[in-house]
Amino acid sequence: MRKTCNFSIKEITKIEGHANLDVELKDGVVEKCELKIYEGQRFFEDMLKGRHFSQVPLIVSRICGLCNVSHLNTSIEAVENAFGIEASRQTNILRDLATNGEFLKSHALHLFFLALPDYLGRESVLEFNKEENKFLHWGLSLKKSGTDIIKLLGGRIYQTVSIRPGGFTTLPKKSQLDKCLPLLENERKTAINAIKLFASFSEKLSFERKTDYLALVDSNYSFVKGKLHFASGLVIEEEDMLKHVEEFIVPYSNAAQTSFEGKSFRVGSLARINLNQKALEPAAQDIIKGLGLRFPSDKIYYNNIAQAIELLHLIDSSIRLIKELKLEKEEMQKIKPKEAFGIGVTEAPRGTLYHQYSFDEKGFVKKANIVVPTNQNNHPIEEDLAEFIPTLLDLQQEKANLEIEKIVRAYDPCISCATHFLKVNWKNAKYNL
Amino acid sequence: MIIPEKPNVAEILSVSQDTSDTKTFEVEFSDKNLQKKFKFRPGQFMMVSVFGFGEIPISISSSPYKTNSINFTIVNVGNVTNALHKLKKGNKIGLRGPFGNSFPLQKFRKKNILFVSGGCGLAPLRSAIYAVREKKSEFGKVSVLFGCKAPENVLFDEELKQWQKEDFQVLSTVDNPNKTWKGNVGLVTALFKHVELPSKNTVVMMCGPSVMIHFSLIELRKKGFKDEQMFASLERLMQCGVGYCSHCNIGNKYTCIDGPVFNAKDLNKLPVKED
Amino acid sequence: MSAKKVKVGFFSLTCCEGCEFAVLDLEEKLLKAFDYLEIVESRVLMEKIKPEALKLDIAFVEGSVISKHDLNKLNYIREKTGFLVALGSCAATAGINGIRNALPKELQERIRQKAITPVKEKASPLSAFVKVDYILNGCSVNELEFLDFLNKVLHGVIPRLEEVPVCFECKLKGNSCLLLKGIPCLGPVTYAGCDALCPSQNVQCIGCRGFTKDANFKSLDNLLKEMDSGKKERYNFFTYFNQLPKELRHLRGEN
Amino acid sequence: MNYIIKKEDLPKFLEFLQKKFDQVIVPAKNKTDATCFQQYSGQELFLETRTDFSAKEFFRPAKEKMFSFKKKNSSFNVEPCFDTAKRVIFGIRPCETHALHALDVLFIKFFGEDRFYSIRRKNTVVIALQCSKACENGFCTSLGTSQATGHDLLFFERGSDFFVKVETEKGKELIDSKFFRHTSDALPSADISCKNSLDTEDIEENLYANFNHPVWKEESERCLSCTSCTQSCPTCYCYTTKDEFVFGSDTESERFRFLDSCQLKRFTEVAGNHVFRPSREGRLRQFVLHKLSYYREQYGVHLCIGCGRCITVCPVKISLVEIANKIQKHGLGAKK
Ligand SMILES: Cc1cc2nc3c(=O)[nH]c(=O)nc-3n(C[C@H](O)[C@H](O)[C@H](O)COP(=O)(O)OP(=O)(O)OC[C@H]3O[C@@H](n4cnc5c(N)ncnc54)[C@H](O)[C@@H]3O)c2cc1C
Ligand code: SF4
Ligand code: SF4
Ligand code: SF4
Repeated sequence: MRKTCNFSIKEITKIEGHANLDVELKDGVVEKCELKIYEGQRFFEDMLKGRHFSQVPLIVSRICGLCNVSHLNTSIEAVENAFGIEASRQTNILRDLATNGEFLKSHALHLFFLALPDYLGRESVLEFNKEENKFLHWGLSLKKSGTDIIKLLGGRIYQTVSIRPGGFTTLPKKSQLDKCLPLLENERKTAINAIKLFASFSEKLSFERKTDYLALVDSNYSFVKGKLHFASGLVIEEEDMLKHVEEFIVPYSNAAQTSFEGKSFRVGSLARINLNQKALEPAAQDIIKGLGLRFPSDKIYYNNIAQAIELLHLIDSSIRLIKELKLEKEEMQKIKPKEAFGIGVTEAPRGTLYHQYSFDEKGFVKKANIVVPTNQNNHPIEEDLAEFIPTLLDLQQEKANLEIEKIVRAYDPCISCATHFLKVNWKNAKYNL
Repeated sequence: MIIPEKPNVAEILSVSQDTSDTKTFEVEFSDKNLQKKFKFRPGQFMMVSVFGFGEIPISISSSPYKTNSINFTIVNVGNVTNALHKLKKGNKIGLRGPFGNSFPLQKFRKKNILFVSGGCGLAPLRSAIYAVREKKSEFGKVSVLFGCKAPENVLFDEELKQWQKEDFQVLSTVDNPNKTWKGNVGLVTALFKHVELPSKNTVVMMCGPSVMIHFSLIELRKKGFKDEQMFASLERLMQCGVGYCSHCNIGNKYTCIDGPVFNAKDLNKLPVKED
Repeated sequence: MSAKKVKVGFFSLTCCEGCEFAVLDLEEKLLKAFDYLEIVESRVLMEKIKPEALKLDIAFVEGSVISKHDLNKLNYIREKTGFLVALGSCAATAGINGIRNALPKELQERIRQKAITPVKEKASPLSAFVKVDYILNGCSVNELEFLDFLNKVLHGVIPRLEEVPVCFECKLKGNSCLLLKGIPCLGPVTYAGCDALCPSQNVQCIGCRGFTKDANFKSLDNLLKEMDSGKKERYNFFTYFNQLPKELRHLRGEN
Repeated sequence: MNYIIKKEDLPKFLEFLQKKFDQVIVPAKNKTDATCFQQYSGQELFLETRTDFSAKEFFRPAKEKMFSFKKKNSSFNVEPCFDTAKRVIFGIRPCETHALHALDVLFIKFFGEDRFYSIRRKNTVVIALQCSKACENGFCTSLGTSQATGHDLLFFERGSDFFVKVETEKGKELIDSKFFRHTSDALPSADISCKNSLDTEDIEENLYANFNHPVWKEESERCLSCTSCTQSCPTCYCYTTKDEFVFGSDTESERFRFLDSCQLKRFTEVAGNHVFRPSREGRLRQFVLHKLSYYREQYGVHLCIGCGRCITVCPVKISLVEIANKIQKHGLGAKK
């Protein structure tokens, strides 16, 4: 790579969505590094205007194919919050379970199908050799342990249907849920192997940068409840997130970015374990110790290890939840709409997710605001790359590009989530969003 | 145990390409006994299976006096027929039948016969034509009318010529002629004026698209034909051939068991044209 | 099945990519299908496209056409492909993206001005621009329907889209009808094929598989009206995944 | 010979049956609160009135495998796949025993046996339950189907007991002295009176003669063509066959048959997209006429047994009784 050059990486692959990267390098210093997300915007926040609250979860779950349960849960939390509904204990447990299922699915897919080829030096999973093909089976069976749960609870894996404000429209039989246990038990081994596998790659991507982290912290490692912690020290209530996190538009990209006190911060698995390691299931904590892994960490590849550790945590926590669960028939709560305002914050597989709605007296949406994890991660990605690229000068351009993409992929960015929320600052008050 | 829905394996003996989208298959039951016992009457059809692709009703187009094999003439219009068209000599298919009623030829003794056909509707009539030809002395004069879209769609070209030589009156017409076409142009009904047969003592057998049948009946009535003299073979969706699936229901009749051949008098009572 | 592997590609325009992942959900069955398929392009799965390799037997395209970029890509795919399948409702009917098409004109115009990559006036299904050979509809697609499609296509059979409403499958599953319980449902006007997924979970069908041609919108609308569903609710309901049908123009108004 | 069994002993009786049969089928609620017939597994039974869905699933399933085809040495093995499970059905109502009778006529008696049906039928013992009150939309009394036929045992509700009438040898074998005791009491009354009534006089000819009556168009304007009527009807049997390759195989395929519905356009659609009965009006008429006219003319019994399910399940409240009565009253052939 020349010391002074402009280059761009077109269509970064093996990530969810479409993004380019433009870089201007001068005398070995990055002058410009722009992650250009050009995937067409879908304007979800505008599309939600005038829609009935009952439709909101169903529409927003279409924001992302991979983390639809997270969008569902978050929007449901916001709707219930607005109309003063308190979900029952059982409903909460089932929602936790569904969330676990989705994390399992999402992490397994990302680790084995998108990230692993990087570490094995293959172009794609389709080029794995016989020996490496076994990793695909690991990935698929881990994923299946998650999707089985989602399918049971939600009716289907993508765009689940039975998770609704007020409860579940149908409940599975306890015996059906119990049938998931053997597979989950069985997958513990695979998860442990996965952790070891990804830990063994630590040499391959050693980039490290000190930065801030944000995650929902709760003594049960809940993805739904808790307080928001910044690694730099601040602890805030869920609903105050936007009082501290500033969202801003970048002129070159279809996705917004965020900052906290003017600086970037990372979200996602790494942030969660950095901030809340002690709340992980015991087996997950043990293996961290056993392998001598050190959290908090600022190494970005640790994000993949963190995902693998979460796999084990998710399995154990799902087993516990299912075992403890006594499934009873429960009617859905009736919701009476009123003029109201509600916020929901949860952890999605890729990080903190924020939904906020205001409704009119009949329950139609007046205004919606959604902040997704990838918007938050885009900012640190750019800053990482600005530091990282100058270290690649001895590499050929093509090789360098690959290294750059690896960093981007380690974040598991979900562009299709990120682009659906173009923030528009209207001058005209009528459509002030 | 007889299972009416169970196909019997049969072998394709030969395939001939009649037109660009039509092939005639000569087949024989793999079970020689079955083939020996096999009998049918002109106008009947069989259920033809291409294993893995489906089963369709197809009329028998060969002579009822030819017993060592069965002929089907099939147009490639969809998935099963397309799969059939890919098969070659020696390939195996499934057969059930024969099903349905037939043209009541025994009642037509001493009568003149007018065949009216459109497109692959000539296939079932061909079987009847062969039957009449075999026992020529028992019948009166014979006219065969045939219509299709274009000259390249003309079926059994050689045979039409052969029949003509054997003093059947054979008239063909196409909708879209080309330069070399010497026959008539227009719908089959336009051929009626050339038919030499008197309306009295003549029976009509027809098979073709439903519009063709509809207008032929109207035109022939104008020429003095009585409904009792006219027979048409109808087409409907069929899944079983034995009255179980009800798809071919027209009014209180089933095309597969009460038909496919209907007397025009009965047709009047049926809601053939429903919309 | 022919000895030669069938070359397929997966492409995504603007959407959530859920459909491509739904297909991945076939798991071991999909791996088995790889015996017969050569995946030439799948951005989720692999690195850069190899343009010279791009001569496809089948292309599965998910997502709607929203930008010029989408359109160029779609035209390119069409050129290189024998059989183009619209995968999912975004590609088939514009799906959820189409909601934007019904927003007030002024708002739409402002959105367009502000967008960084030029956005087309409307979110459109693939068929608005190119010939689509087959539609696998649904949000997300039904993976079993996808498998069935593959199985047929590998044997040279082209399945056809039949005029069958969701209710048909709903009743086959022995569900009680939501309409009879006073809950609005789009089952009677929506293409079946999902195995009546939503009604089987006690959730109304919201029409994600597109409206049938045989749909009796007027009658269903009247029925919903009798169930005390207001004009705005009904408008909302019919336009979840589909453009408002002509017969129901009267529902459009101040929104 | 008549017997009595305590209602509280019913579960024990069903468990006893479970030992003798592969499947014990009972009426109960499903996940969506619809009532239907399902395998007994200790669940609460639904015995108030007839179920929403009929028991036809166990005679004419929605999807059944008919044959498996295996390619072998360039020929094919054709193997029929019969369902030979031994079943007992408890709690089917008198009207539905007539539905089975109507199907027997076509699938067993008329052309030779449809084995897929007849094997199931012959392997099933039918325990009918007499209705003690008329159901919502039923009109069995008009069609003479309120008394059971062709069943093996008949249960009557009587206070805290069931009164049991034995009809066949097969039924007799199930009378286990552990639960049943002999009785010489008189048979309880089986009379019910339906609110709905259908004028059946010359109904076959009259309906057919009124093929073009305006009522068809009027009613069909509301029709959603949702097929709920045909699917809930205990006698709707029309089917479509389909072949499918076993996934990933060149040599193995299977033939299935699926329940179809005349309310769908595809029911009469042939190659080239021609539909013989395209209009909603025609499709609705086909349903009513097949039930009340054609079948009787062909096979001597009505295909409608007056259970009223099609009326109950119709989201837009189209009623074949109303249509038929309207024609009987005002159509051609109406008695003045
Ligand atoms: C009594 C009778 C005799 C026939 N004789 C001949 C003949 O001699 N030669 C010939 O070429 N064709 C004949 N046909 C028409 C032939 O059956 C159809 O062309 C054929 O079924 C099309 O099947 P496909 O799978 O290729 O088409 P697709 O469009 O793929 O059909 C799908 C399914 O629909 C059904 N179907 C479609 N069209 C028809 C149809 N017209 N009639 C009945 N079922 C249909 C079949 O079950 C088929 O499997 C006859 C039809 C009938 C009813
Ligand atoms: S619930 Fe919906 S899909 Fe099911 S029958 Fe009723 S209207 Fe149709
Ligand atoms: S029931 Fe309706 S909304 Fe649900 S998956 Fe099927 S078509 Fe889509
Ligand atoms: S037509 Fe209606 S009333 Fe008659 S048997 Fe069928 S469902 Fe029952």
